[in-house]
Amino acid sequence: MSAPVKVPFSKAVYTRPRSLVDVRSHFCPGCHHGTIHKIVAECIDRYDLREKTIGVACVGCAVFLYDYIDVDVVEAPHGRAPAVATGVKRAQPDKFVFTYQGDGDLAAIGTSEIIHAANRGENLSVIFVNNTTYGMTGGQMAPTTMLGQKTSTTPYGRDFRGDGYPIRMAELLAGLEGTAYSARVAVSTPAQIRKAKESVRKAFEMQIGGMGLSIVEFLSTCPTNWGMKPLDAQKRVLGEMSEYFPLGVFKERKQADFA
Amino acid sequence: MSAPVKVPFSKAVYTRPRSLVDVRSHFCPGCHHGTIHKIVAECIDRYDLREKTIGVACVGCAVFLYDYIDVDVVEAPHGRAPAVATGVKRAQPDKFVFTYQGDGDLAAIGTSEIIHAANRGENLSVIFVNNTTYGMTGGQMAPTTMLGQKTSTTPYGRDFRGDGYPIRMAELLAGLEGTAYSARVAVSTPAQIRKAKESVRKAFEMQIGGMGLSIVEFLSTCPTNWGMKPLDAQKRVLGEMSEYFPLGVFKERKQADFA
Amino acid sequence: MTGDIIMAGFGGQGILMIGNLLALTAMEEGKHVTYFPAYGVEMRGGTANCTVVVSDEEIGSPVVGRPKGLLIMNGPSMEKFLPMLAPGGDLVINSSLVEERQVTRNDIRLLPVPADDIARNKIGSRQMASMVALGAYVARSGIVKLSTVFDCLPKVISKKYEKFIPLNINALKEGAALAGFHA
Amino acid sequence: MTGDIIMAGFGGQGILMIGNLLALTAMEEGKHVTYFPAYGVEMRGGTANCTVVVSDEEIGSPVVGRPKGLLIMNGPSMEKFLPMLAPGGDLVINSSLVEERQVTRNDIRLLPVPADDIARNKIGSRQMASMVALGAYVARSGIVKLSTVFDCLPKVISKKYEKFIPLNINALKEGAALAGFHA
Amino acid sequence: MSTPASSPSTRILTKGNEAICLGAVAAGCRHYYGYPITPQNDIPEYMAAHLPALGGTFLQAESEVATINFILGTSASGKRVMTSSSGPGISLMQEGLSYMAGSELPAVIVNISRSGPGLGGIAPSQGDYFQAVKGGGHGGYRLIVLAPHSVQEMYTLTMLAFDLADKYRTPAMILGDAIVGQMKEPFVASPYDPSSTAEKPWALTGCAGRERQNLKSLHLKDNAIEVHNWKLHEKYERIRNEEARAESYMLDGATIAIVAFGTAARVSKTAIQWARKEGIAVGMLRPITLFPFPGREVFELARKVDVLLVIEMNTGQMVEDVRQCTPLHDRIAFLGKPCAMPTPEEILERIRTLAGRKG
Amino acid sequence: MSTPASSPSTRILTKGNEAICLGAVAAGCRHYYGYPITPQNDIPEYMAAHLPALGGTFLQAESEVATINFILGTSASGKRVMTSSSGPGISLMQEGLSYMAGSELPAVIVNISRSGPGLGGIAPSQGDYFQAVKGGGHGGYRLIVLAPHSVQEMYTLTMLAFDLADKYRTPAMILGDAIVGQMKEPFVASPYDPSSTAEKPWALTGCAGRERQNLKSLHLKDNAIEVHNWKLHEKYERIRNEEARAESYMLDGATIAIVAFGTAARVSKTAIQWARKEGIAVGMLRPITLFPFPGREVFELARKVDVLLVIEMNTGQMVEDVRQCTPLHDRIAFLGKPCAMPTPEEILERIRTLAGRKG
Amino acid sequence: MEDTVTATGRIEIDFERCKACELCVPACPKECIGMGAAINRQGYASAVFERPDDCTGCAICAETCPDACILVWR
Amino acid sequence: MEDTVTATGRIEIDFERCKACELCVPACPKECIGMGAAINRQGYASAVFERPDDCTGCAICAETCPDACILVWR
Ligand SMILES: Cc1ncc(C[n+]2csc(CCOP(=O)(O)OP(=O)(O)O)c2C)c(N)n1
Ligand SMILES: Cc1ncc(C[n+]2csc(CCOP(=O)(O)OP(=O)(O)O)c2C)c(N)n1
Ligand code: SF4
Ligand code: SF4
Ligand code: SF4
Ligand code: SF4
Ligand code: SF4
Ligand code: SF4
Ligand SMILES: [Mg+2]
Ligand SMILES: [Mg+2]
Repeated sequence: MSAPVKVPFSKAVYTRPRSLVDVRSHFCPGCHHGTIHKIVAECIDRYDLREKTIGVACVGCAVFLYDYIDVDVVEAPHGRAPAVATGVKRAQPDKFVFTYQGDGDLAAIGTSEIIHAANRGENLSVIFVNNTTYGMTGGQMAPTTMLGQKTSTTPYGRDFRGDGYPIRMAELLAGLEGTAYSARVAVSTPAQIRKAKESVRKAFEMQIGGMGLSIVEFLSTCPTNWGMKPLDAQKRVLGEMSEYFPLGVFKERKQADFA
Repeated sequence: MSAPVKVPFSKAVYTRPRSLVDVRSHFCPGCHHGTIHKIVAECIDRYDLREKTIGVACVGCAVFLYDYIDVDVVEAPHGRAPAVATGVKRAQPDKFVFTYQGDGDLAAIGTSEIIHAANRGENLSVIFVNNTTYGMTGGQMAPTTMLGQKTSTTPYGRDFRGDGYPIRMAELLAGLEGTAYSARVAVSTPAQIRKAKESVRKAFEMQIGGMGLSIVEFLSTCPTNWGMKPLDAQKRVLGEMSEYFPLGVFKERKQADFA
Repeated sequence: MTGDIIMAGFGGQGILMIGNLLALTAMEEGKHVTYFPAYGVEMRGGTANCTVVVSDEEIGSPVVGRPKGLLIMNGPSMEKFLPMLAPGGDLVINSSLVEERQVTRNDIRLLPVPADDIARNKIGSRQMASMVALGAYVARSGIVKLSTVFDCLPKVISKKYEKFIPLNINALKEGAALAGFHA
Repeated sequence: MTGDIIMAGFGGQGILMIGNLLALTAMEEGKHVTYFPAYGVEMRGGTANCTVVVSDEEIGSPVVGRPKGLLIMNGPSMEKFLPMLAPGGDLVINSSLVEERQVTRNDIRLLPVPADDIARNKIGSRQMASMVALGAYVARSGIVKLSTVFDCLPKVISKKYEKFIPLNINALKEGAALAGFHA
Repeated sequence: MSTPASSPSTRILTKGNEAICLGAVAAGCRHYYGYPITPQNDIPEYMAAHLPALGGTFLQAESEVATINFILGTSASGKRVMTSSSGPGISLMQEGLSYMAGSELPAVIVNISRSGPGLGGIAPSQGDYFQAVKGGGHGGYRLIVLAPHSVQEMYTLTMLAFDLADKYRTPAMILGDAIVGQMKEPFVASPYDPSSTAEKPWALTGCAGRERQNLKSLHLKDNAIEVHNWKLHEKYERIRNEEARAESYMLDGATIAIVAFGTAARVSKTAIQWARKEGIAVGMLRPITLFPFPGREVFELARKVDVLLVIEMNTGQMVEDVRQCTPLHDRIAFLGKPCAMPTPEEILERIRTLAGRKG
Repeated sequence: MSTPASSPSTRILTKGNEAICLGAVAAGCRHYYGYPITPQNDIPEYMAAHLPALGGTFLQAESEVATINFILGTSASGKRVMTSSSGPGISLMQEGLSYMAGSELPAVIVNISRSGPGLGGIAPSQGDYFQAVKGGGHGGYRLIVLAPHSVQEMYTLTMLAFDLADKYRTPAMILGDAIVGQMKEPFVASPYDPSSTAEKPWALTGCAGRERQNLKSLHLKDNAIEVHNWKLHEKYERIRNEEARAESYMLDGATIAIVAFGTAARVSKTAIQWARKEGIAVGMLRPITLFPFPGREVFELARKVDVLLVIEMNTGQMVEDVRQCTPLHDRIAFLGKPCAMPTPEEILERIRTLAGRKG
Repeated sequence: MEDTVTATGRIEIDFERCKACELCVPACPKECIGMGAAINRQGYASAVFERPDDCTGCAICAETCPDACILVWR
Repeated sequence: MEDTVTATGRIEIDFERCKACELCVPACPKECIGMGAAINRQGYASAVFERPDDCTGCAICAETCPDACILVWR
């Protein structure tokens, strides 16, 4: 091929990821679900997985996954995405299967399903969006809600006496034998977004390599239910949330330990 | 009082614990459930808790708790004992509440309930009997079944590819903020029995002191479903089981850290 | 008086608040009344609506398929609800955001109210737009008395915002004036 | 021939095995047959029982309230099942473990079989007690032919224990002899 | 949010879901456990805000499975306790409900139902009738099921549900929908007048001064489980005989009788008003209790009218109960609309057709 | 454990639970997920032993909630998949079943039912009839429900269940009990003759060469959920019209007709044989499909006989369906025994009474 | 690059899709983006490409926008 | 204590309750317990207090017995 004629600004350096359906999302302004969807779509594109992927949608603000990510998607009952994904992957081990779950979904009602999927080392990738609340149902307490945080069901602030403690899922799951990869990331700065992408890529590679369950926990915002402007919500992630939920990689299986 | 006249062998040094109902148990010969029931009854007696205790029975070989321990008992659906106990304790915070659960009950179907009860720091004591199988239903695989162990649903031996790994609950629960005490004990030697008693006492003291959830995991036998003589079953506990499931205290809250 | 109305607009425009206020007012006047808000996911994604039914008899459905009144605060709501308005019904639109040419029916009674403009320019607070529109609707429909609406304001405005009650009254009055009503 | 029987004893005595064998034999002889074992927690706690129904017609219930036969291998089972036996029915008891005075009915046909003793002393294996009892019952009731039972042994005994088939045949024969049957 | 009115003559504009809370609190309920789900979140939110000050306990569970078991534990402790949920959440409670029915434990379960099956949607629906009245869990138990059709009834029937649950030692369900749950209406906080003040000697409070006791549903020995089932059956028969409730609405001289509950009944009232104005003799029998179903009333009514028009917000569930209550099957007509409210206009249209008129 | 017989003429003494496995494997089912519970453990144990060699997957789930969702995922992948459980476990599957019905996903669910409510016991029971046929989950869906009464039928009806599930894209249930599950009978492994070979273009296999597609039960926009419910309703009507099955047993000239399914029907056969020998003209209509219920057959039968004697191992569930199928309510008699099998003697006794004879 | 006067990149903000969350504004290292006044059909006052001259085409804004409203060219 | 000839303790084994699990046998430091031949109503050949002379009344056997069949006196 001959070199293309150089026209100013003719090279698209950022376009919509192929696997991100070209529609307006229903997410609230500044909600990080949108950012995370984008990252997932980009990573699907990167490994050319679109035509062999089955996504599993959770119940929560991300329930419309099938409207946004251009892959086959099955809807799971609230919290059961890892179980549904298990059923898909056991039937089609050659396909790429991921779940996309909120913190109410994964860390409350779905605790058992994620723990046992991880413990079995199901060869799945889990995108876990921790926004410290139940977004879709109007901002109730989640297991990840911070101490003192006011939600519609902790109107006086979460108190560990009675309501318990914010639960750190990435660490908990890292403690299980079957977990191949567990990391916590955020998307509140451009640098964090880049790092988050790397983590998702790692997670996808784990599955491609047949290493077991990989999970990436995203610290995310819910400006609507936090009653904050999106920029303030980002600040909360960078501040108190990251303090309690440290970013980092908690487990990363090497080829060698998997035998 | 005057000193009693010394009659040879007149002093009972071991009698049935007051809180152990004087009936024959349905347990199989050499099953450690019997030993563990005895220890629980002894500790209830020790703190004079009998009249203020509500026990929560699980579904499993220990379902008949109410026939053996002389306290009020409510039966929970399979795996839900920690949730039922939560309901009891929230209604009657001044009472002593304990659950008694098998490994199928607590570590499989009841995973979510135990994790969240621990995470909330429910002020309960949990007696957890790990015999690496589903005793009552005839010896199927439990989440605690050892790799390679043959059970009626792992006729070719448990394989981590597919069946996952034996799960270490005492350690997992120790990782949660709300857990006050977590230990693993066994009752396969007289020394172990004494140590186990100490652990149960500790667990009960935690509740009496309002410290949060305490759990004692017992490595136990199921001679019937292991297809072993009771003495061989004890040897298995002392051998491969204790290797994979180390005995010890994994968390012990001090008054100071609970504020 | 008997009547029913659907009110709709962006979330944040105060739709549920004015619906609630209207219902309270009707109750205060001794009417049967129901108020039915949008709920659940309907409240995500930036739109909100509610239905108020006022009657002298026991009310059946609190949801109506052919409302006699429509109060529309933004363009998307117009598309959704205009077809439902009963022939001859009252249509109050926030003409600051909704273009009059969007009103594709002529079997209804249109009252365009530049609610945002009035709120910003005359009342001094954009928040008051929905009150302006409510004032206009109340005056036009006569469903309740404007003075009762004034009386009910303290019941929907929390203590913290009490000081804004006069502002709300002004807004209601400005709206009513547009419907030819002068308190 | 038509008949039904409940067999009961301690777990480990081989009750389910002889029940299964009897059912197989009946099938082999072209009969309708059902076999119904104890299951679930019934199998904990050391007792086991099963029911076999043999008939020339389609069988309704595989569980019977008034069996025509009873094969009792231990004391506790006697207490539980004796009242159920149909009047005139056959009662085979393992008289090595069950005392004859426990048989409180005289409207039935009793056949005491010192099964454990015969197994230990004549066959040389305590495991064979239930086979002795089965031999006695088959001979007494005539429900199937003893020779067909022999034929069916390989189907219930795994390859690993094949070498014990002659022992089993001996046990069956010893039992049958007690019922006055000599093969 | 509003609090109970001091004077019973005061009308307060109140949301249906909130009226349930007011009724529960008035009836002495101090324990509420739940898990969020639309369209009933007002209930946990109200309880979270108000129970602490009343010395009660609000606790958000990790799931509906956990919820119903919290409920079981608190009920076993002898306390009045309530939960609320919708479709998927209620389905997850079925095992626990079966245990509670088997263990004879009272509690109030609120189902502000939504569209199904599955995740369905949040539109109002009466698709859970069967689940509620036939026992969605295993083992053939029954729940007492009450169907409010107004904010006022959300309050009064909640109080009644507590009384009946205690009286019969069985879980009682309030079956509402998004319409009665989300709407606001003027409401009067009538004082709680307990219809039963059952003692609870069976409660587990520690065995001080008495023998130990237990609460369980397992009956393994001999025919104990059969005996237990007959006992439950007799209880259900007693409930059938003594607790059926229905509203007769404009049935005087009616030749057409609507049979509808909850929101469907409420909408029907408008249609009936309209039809009566047109001179059509139509009225309604509104079951207030769905279990026990007012079968005798339906039976009698069927003999008096030309047609029973059963209206439901589903494709036909209660109509099966109507059919089994009366042999006059050819007098039964059905108007169903799943996951949506029929409009008064639709109902009127149908009434006119049945009356042989053109609209 | 036995394996399928090579020659169809070979009779093999086979356990009912095992026959289900043989039927499933014959019908091409290679995925089984389950959780232990008495009295159906033979099924997972058989599958664990045999599926691996067939290239299939056996997986023991951590709970029944997880199980039904494994099933959902494998069904969504277009594979034939089965689970089995009993009472409490089936109750825990209700949410998932509702999702599957809503998402129109086929699968076979086996309920070897036990006594309830609650933990109940392991005695045989037909207490789960309502749960099975009325949809124990939320949202008013229906399952196809088949009720085998012999080991042979455990096999054939399992094969049929797979076919019907695929044909109608809906979960199908085998409703058995401990009697048919635990008993052994001579059994013939008749070859699988698929009654339908539905393609599954809806399966999620990755979107290579086609648009992406999804499987879901959520329908939020406008009246989409209403439209979806009408679609499901039409499907259920089609099933009602086309798939009802019943066995007529000795009904020639009968003046008394028993209506019973499963084990109750089986025991009734003995009683009928005895009664016929006494010269009593009694026969039986045995519903093989419980949903669709053979309502037309019942209707016709009721007009021909003097009395329909409904026999159930519960306190009265199917009898409600009989009552709604025929207006001849005064011809309906009921014999119920919860959590226990009625004996042929008891049934005969009742037949005699109905025939106006003394025993 | 810091003193570049002529743009080396260009962005385009989808006016109708923008939800005015403002996240892109501080994200842009060149402060090219500001919030506008015109309200779109969704009711939001979309972000605008205020200072195109400084744009380097680094795409940080696009990576940041949760609604994928921004396209970038170089 | 090791060479004590005369017992300082005594135990009693509940013949009917014993399930013959044999756990008490190796547990006794003095090897006082053995397995019997007589079969109880449950079908088990109960343990027996074979060498009472050596018993110290240490109660280890009792602590060990899962079925609480052993009582100890001193
Ligand atoms: C069984 C069940 N219970 C409750 C719900 C209601 N529900 C829908 S989404 C949701 C929680 C969503 O929170 P999260 O998972 O944190 O997701 P987010 O919306 O915050 O992204 C709940 C409780 C349901 N659909 N199903
Ligand atoms: C929901 C439900 N699923 C399954 C069962 C059947 N079941 C009874 S006990 C049991 C497992 C018992 O195993 P474990 O908890 O380890 O106790 P063990 O008998 O070994 O002491 C199971 C699965 C049940 N009762 N309820
Ligand atoms: S409610 Fe919260 S999580 Fe849901 S879309 Fe809005 S901001 Fe995002
Ligand atoms: S089956 Fe196992 S756990 Fe159960 S009583 Fe017997 S030995 Fe103990
Ligand atoms: S491409 Fe870079 S420089 Fe240009 S507007 Fe976006 S963030 Fe700013
Ligand atoms: S980040 Fe996107 S949606 Fe937000 S203001 Fe910028 S362009 Fe608009
Ligand atoms: S008390 Fe001690 S010495 Fe005596 S028998 Fe028991 S273990 Fe042996
Ligand atoms: S430990 Fe107890 S049950 Fe076991 S043999 Fe000894 S006395 Fe008997
Ligand atoms: Mg969330
Ligand atoms: Mg176990």
